Amino acid sequence: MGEVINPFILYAGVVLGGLGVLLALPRKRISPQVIGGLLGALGVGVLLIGLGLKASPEKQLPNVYFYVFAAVALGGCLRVITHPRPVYAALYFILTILASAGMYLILAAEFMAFALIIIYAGAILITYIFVIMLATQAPAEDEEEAAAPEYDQVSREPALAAVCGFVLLAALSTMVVRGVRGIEVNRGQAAFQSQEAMERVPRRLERALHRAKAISADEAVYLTPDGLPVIDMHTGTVVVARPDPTGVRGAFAEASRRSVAIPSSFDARNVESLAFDFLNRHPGAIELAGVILLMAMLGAVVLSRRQVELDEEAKANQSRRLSAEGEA
Amino acid sequence: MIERLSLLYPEIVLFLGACLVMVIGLSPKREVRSLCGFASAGSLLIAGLLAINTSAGNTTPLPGLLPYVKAILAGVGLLLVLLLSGVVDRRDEEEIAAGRRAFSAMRSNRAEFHAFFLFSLMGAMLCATADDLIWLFLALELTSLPTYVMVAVSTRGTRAQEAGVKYFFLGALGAGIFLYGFALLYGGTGSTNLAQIARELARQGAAGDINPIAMAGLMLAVVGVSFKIAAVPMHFYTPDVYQGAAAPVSAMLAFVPKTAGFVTILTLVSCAGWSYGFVDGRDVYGAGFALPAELRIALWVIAALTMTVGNVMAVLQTSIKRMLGYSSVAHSGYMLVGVLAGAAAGEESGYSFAQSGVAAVLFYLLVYGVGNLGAFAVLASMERRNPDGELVEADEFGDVRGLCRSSPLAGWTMVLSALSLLGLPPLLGFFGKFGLFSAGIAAGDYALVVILGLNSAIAAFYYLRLVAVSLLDEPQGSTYAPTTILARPLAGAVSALGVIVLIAFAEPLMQAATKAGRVAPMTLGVSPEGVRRAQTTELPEPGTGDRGAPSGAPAPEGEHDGAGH
Amino acid sequence: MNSGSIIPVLNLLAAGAEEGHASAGPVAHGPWWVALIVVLPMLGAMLCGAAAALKVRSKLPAFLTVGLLGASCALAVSMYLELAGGRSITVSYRWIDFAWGTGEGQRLVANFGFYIDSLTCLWMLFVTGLATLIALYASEYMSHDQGVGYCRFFAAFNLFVFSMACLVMGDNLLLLYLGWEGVGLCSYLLIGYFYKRPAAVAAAKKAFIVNRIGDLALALGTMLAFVHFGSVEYAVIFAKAQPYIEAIKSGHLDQVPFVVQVIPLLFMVGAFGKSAQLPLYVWLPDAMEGPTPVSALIHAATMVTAGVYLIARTYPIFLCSEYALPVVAWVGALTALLAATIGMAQFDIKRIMAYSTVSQLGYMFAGLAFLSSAGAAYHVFTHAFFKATLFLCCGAVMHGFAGQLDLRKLSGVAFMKGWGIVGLAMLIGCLNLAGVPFTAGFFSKDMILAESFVTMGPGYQVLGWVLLLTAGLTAYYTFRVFFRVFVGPKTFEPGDELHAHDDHGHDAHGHDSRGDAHAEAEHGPAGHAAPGHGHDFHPHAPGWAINLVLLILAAASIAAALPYFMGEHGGWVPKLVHESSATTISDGHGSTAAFLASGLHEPGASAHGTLFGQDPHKIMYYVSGAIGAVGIAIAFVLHYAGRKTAGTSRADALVPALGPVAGWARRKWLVDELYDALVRTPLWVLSHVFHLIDKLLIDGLVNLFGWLPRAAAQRLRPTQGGDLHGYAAGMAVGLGAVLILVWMLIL
Amino acid sequence: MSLLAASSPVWMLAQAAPPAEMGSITLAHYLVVSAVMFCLGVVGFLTRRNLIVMFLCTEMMFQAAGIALVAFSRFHLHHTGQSFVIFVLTVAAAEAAMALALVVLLFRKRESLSAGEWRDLRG
Repeated sequence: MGEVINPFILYAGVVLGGLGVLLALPRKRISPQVIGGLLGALGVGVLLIGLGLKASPEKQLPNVYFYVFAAVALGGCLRVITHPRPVYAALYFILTILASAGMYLILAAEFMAFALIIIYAGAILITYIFVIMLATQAPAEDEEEAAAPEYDQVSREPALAAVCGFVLLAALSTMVVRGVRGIEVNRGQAAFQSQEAMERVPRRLERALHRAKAISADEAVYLTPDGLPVIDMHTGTVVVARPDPTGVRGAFAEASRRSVAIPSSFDARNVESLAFDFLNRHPGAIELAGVILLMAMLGAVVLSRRQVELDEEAKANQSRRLSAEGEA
Repeated sequence: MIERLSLLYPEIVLFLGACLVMVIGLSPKREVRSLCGFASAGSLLIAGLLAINTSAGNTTPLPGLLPYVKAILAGVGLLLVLLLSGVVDRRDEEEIAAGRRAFSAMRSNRAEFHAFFLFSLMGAMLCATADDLIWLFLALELTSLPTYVMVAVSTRGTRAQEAGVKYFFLGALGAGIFLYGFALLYGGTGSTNLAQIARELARQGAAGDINPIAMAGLMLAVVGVSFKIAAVPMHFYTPDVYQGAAAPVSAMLAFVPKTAGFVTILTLVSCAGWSYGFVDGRDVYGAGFALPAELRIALWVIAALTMTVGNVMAVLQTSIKRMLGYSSVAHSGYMLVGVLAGAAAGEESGYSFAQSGVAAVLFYLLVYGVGNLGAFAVLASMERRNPDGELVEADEFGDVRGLCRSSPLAGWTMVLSALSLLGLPPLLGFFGKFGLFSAGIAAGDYALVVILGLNSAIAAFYYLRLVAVSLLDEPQGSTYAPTTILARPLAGAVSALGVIVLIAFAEPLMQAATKAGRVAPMTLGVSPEGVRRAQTTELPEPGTGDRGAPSGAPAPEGEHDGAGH
Repeated sequence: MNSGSIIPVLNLLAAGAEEGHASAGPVAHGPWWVALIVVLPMLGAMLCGAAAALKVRSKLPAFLTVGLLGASCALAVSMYLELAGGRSITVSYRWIDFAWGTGEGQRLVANFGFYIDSLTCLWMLFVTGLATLIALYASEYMSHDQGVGYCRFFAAFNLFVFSMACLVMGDNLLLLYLGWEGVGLCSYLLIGYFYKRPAAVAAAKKAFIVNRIGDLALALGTMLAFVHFGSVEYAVIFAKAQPYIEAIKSGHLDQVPFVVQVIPLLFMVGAFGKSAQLPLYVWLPDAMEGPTPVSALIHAATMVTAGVYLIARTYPIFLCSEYALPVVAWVGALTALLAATIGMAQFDIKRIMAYSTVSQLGYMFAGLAFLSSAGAAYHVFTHAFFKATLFLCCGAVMHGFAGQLDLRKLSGVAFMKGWGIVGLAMLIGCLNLAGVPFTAGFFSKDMILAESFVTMGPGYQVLGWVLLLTAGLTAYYTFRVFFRVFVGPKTFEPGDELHAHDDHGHDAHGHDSRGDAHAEAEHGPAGHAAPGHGHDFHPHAPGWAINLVLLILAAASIAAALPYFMGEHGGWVPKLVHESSATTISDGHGSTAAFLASGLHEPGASAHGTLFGQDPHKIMYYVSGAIGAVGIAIAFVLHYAGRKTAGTSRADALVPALGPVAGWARRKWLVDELYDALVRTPLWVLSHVFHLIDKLLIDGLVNLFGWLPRAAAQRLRPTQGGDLHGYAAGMAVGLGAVLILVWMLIL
Repeated sequence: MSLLAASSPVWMLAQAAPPAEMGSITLAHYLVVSAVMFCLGVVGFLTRRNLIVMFLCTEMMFQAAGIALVAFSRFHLHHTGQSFVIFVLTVAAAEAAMALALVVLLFRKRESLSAGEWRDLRG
């Protein structure tokens, strides 16, 4: 099993990246953030290109857009953890999310890409920004930089954190790149799951067969009594048959059964497969997610009630203090 | 799904109970509101009864876990409901009762508090039901998310909020870690189904080494989940949170998330096999039935460090809650010895409680839950008013001085709980420790057993101090008075009684734990032949016949069977 | 079936019929209800504990105790009626069953089971019977302390009976050990009952610590027995010991492994600890700091006989050993002599009784060693009654005279108003102890004495004479007490709190306002103004419960002679013993293993020793009777005839003549000083050397163990600085460490 | 090279010898990006003091897991990974809701978002 990347390049990339992050983290004095960012980008670039070096010329290289999205996503991440103003950090995180959605697109996960944008960038991050605005005083016009609180401007123990994080990265990426060659695609399983999804759409399969003229007009996809088509993933065929001449609805003339090849234009679409996987395989988990959301809503309500109480208490204390002062 | 639904009855009952409690809590009538606790207890009781009658699952690596874990969760949960009464809204209710204020649904948190508790228990139960990583992830989150809020609102002081923020943020970090681990585990094995992960890991192990990605995933998952059980290196939050939260909530933290965490760790580790699967020195399951060396060494180190750090740090404490927090860390370390020692194999005979580490862990969870609850209940039932008029619980060692004389019930509860936690024969704790020791010895891990023994000796320092302070010292100048909420000392008394009475039922409980800790045969078939045998015989195999699906097809849920034939 | 297990009592009532452990010989399954004998006292302890928790301030716990112990006693009687003579095992709960392999000795079975044979029945009869009576006595005796202390007392009392029952009835060494520790603990609790008095606490500590030595030996012995025999169950051990006994019988001592020789020696040390034999006897006299009923029950009648029971129970193992029984004989006889001489010179009557207990226990041990387990058991039986009587009489005196126990300050008590029964009971007890002919004590002591001349053993003849001498001394010091305290001119001096030997609260009886009022109200002519006391004192005659118990016990002491005439071979008790595991090799007289092995054993009567050329059994009646009479006569002359005051007697004139010897005896033969001189001074230098080593090494280790966690905790404390980021960093570093570990292992 | 992956039928991919555009090299690219993101999240959590940004960093770690899951999902040719991501999003949303409520509560109490304000419990 060959290496996916030269270990030297791997560690060089990690070290460069670590140095970059270390430099980029904000400090009390002026910190060389730009240099750090560049160094970090260089490190990641070394990593990714190092991976590419070992690839066979054509097939194995990822889509060019990948590099763009990866750069934007990781750049966004770096800014999230280095930008002294939390609002910007949140905005940069939206950038990261958008770039991630782009990567999802490359990975043929269209639904997830858009769901990510809608849920994450559209809902969660906006909440963040609201809360940040709520919890931060607006800076006065003339002293924009100074208004940012000290705890935002200076990062805590940057050296320790960077070393720790990038040792972690070194370990993780070593294992990942060592492992990728060893992972085997369980084709049978993939085929089985795909087959399951296709079984759910016999009518669409029938239309595709008609369109490809693979079957005559009066033939239909044969359905078992359970209402499922008979698909053989090995040979890529499906059983078709003529309807029962006696006219019983849904019955087939058994003698007319034959297998035909599935046209290459047909596929259970990604969203369909995902929906099938999501709803059919994880119905319990969906309910569970619902319970979690309900619980989270309750939690937020309880916590904000507590805020109301705090405010009331503060007011009561103040009035008590005032009255005490008045008596004195 | 319908078949699995029957396994979920306890959780469903808890969910319905939570909904009921939330509605009840909004009632303007005081009497109706006070039914919250009863409604929670009732749903727990029903859930417990259902759990006992639940048949074991058949799709998880540890199928027997399900009824046992749910039953002990419901049982200890019942005590916790008693203990949790009056944690929130007490002052409001007093003022409403005194007519100083009208009831406002906007201010009442009691119903939600009980609902959170039920949600958390439900999550822990779901961990035992989990046969899928996604499910496991959601169940873990459902277990811990409510506890974050419970900690933050448990008292009015800033300490609870500090505890809440530490717990929540570090918990989120832990969640990120184990989620990443789950992702890598999925990538390394190609499935989120636990049974299939187990099979794939076994195949990889038999073929040579487990894929590094899967290995990294496993490690990240185990380390991340060890946040829930407060094991090193994820233990840092424990003392602060236990100290900052109200004692009843701390008692709950020491049991519910810990149980969920151990169930998860056991499940994950059972997917990777156990190293000591030797019968009479023969490796009957083939070399594959071994906990991977990386996992074993890491767990070994974690166990040793967890015990030692927890015990050592507990020695210095002056706050009892904090000390109990550290001791909670130490107890997790003890239990990890059982995790390392491994499971009783699937055969019906030839394995006993004394040899099964998993059974020892499961039994110890109950033992620890009961004993720990008693100690916290004593703290919760001693209180005084601080200058602000808030009720503050006892916490320092001085607060329980001479408790046996000033308030014998609480005092003896404390003494019994502490002695049981210490593992003094013949109290219940001894039987728990006995299981762990014997499992460790049976597994041949003598070094760890020695460390366990030394740590038990260190534990005597602080537990006996607790006993001595409350039993031997003269009561002096304590401003603490017994609480007006009778349910709390009652919970303590029941748990203290449990420490004694359960000795008599130790045998059936150990048997139940042994049954629960049995690894499903499918994870045992590890040699290539074994894998094949497991695939052809043990699992319902959809699409093997007419569809000609290739080998290794998954069988995540039963209904595909029905659909396929 | 091989998991550790405890099963609720009632669940397993049916489990008696369960198979599952090896047994030897005809061992029947006993009935379930024998478990109740053990359970009822436990129940009593729990109820009394509950009463303490509820702060009951009445005599309720006492009556609960009496009732439950009475029921237990009734069950013991019915157990005797049904089961004596056979061997049966009742398994009530499967307690420990832990296997770590399938081989021999790889499975530890210790059930909560009861081994019932005649020996068990005998012991349980007097344990439960005496416990019931003494509980009744204590109900009055402790009545001044009603409240939590009273409940606590009876809880511990019940717990003691429970532990004793476990010890006696258990079917395995582990259960015996449990009971052994249990009685030790209860003894500790009860001696230290007046925990506010430093002397009581010190005595409790002393008892506990000295007993630990014995307990350690017993524990080691149990472990060795398990290692060698592969079981801790009597049935198995006895079965496996049988071949060794056979080998000895045929003169092949070399076939007995060394380990088997060591086990009884260890058991023996354990027995010496619990039964207060040389050199571990020092705790028993001090234990008299406890309340008198406790002294009577635990430190005279029952617990201290646990050592005798242990040897009797494991007699088959003792028979395997070359040295064990001879050592027991010598230690027993010397203890008897030593304790008797110390007793002669004491002035505190309770202490005298304590030394006499030590002395009588020495007789019992000697009896066991002389292969007269029957005699030993019979002596245990009779001694239990008469010594309990004596103690309770002392207690009554103490109760009535505000803690006065000094025999120089009391006189003529028996003739005071309301003290007749006490005097009578005392007389009966003294007669028994002194071995006056036709009393129970006479017969039981004779059985042992005669056997010493009969049995072949190293120096056994000498020991016989020692014991005979001791019998005379016993008669003397017993009647010294009687003549000084109970008869003679009526005069007394009440005790006071400062040198009182009993309960604080009890002493306060005469002094607190309630007591004063009481004393003044009943102030009578018999009252005697104590010098140095600011007010009058009125002796407090015992009430109905004390009198009743004393009467019963006195009657029982007399009646204890009857079994001697029931049946042949020394009567009922020996019959019971011979039916049990404590039976000797041959039915008749034998010799110890050492002599058997060295070929000195000759079958038949020729092995009998002689006394004055006669059969010792016959001649002994006369000899010991005569010696006893001489002792009593001396006591009469020295302490009664012509005595005018409480404080002086003719004996005082004798003291100078004896020179320093009397003083030595009074000072307990300077044992404490002897220990000083023999042990401490010569070892002083050495001890300093050891001390240094100790300090550097042992203490160092111990301190290190205490210090290390603290030091480590101090080091680790900064990791818990309370900072969220610090914790997160810790987690991340830990995660990184784990990943690096995995990384290293993978690479 | 188009933005969207060529959607050749999954069932055909299952038969063809190598997956056309998702070899192990490409997978490694995505995984490295995901690992970098995860570690940046950890670094951010350790260095930022603002509670909100710290929580953003945990979201970043979740996002890293999401990328890994989708990449694995593509590599393994089934959709379980994507389903997982949906649930991850749900949990992230739930956690965020509660975390933000908590943060506002804390802010009201101390008028600061710094995590360093909360360090009374220690030892």
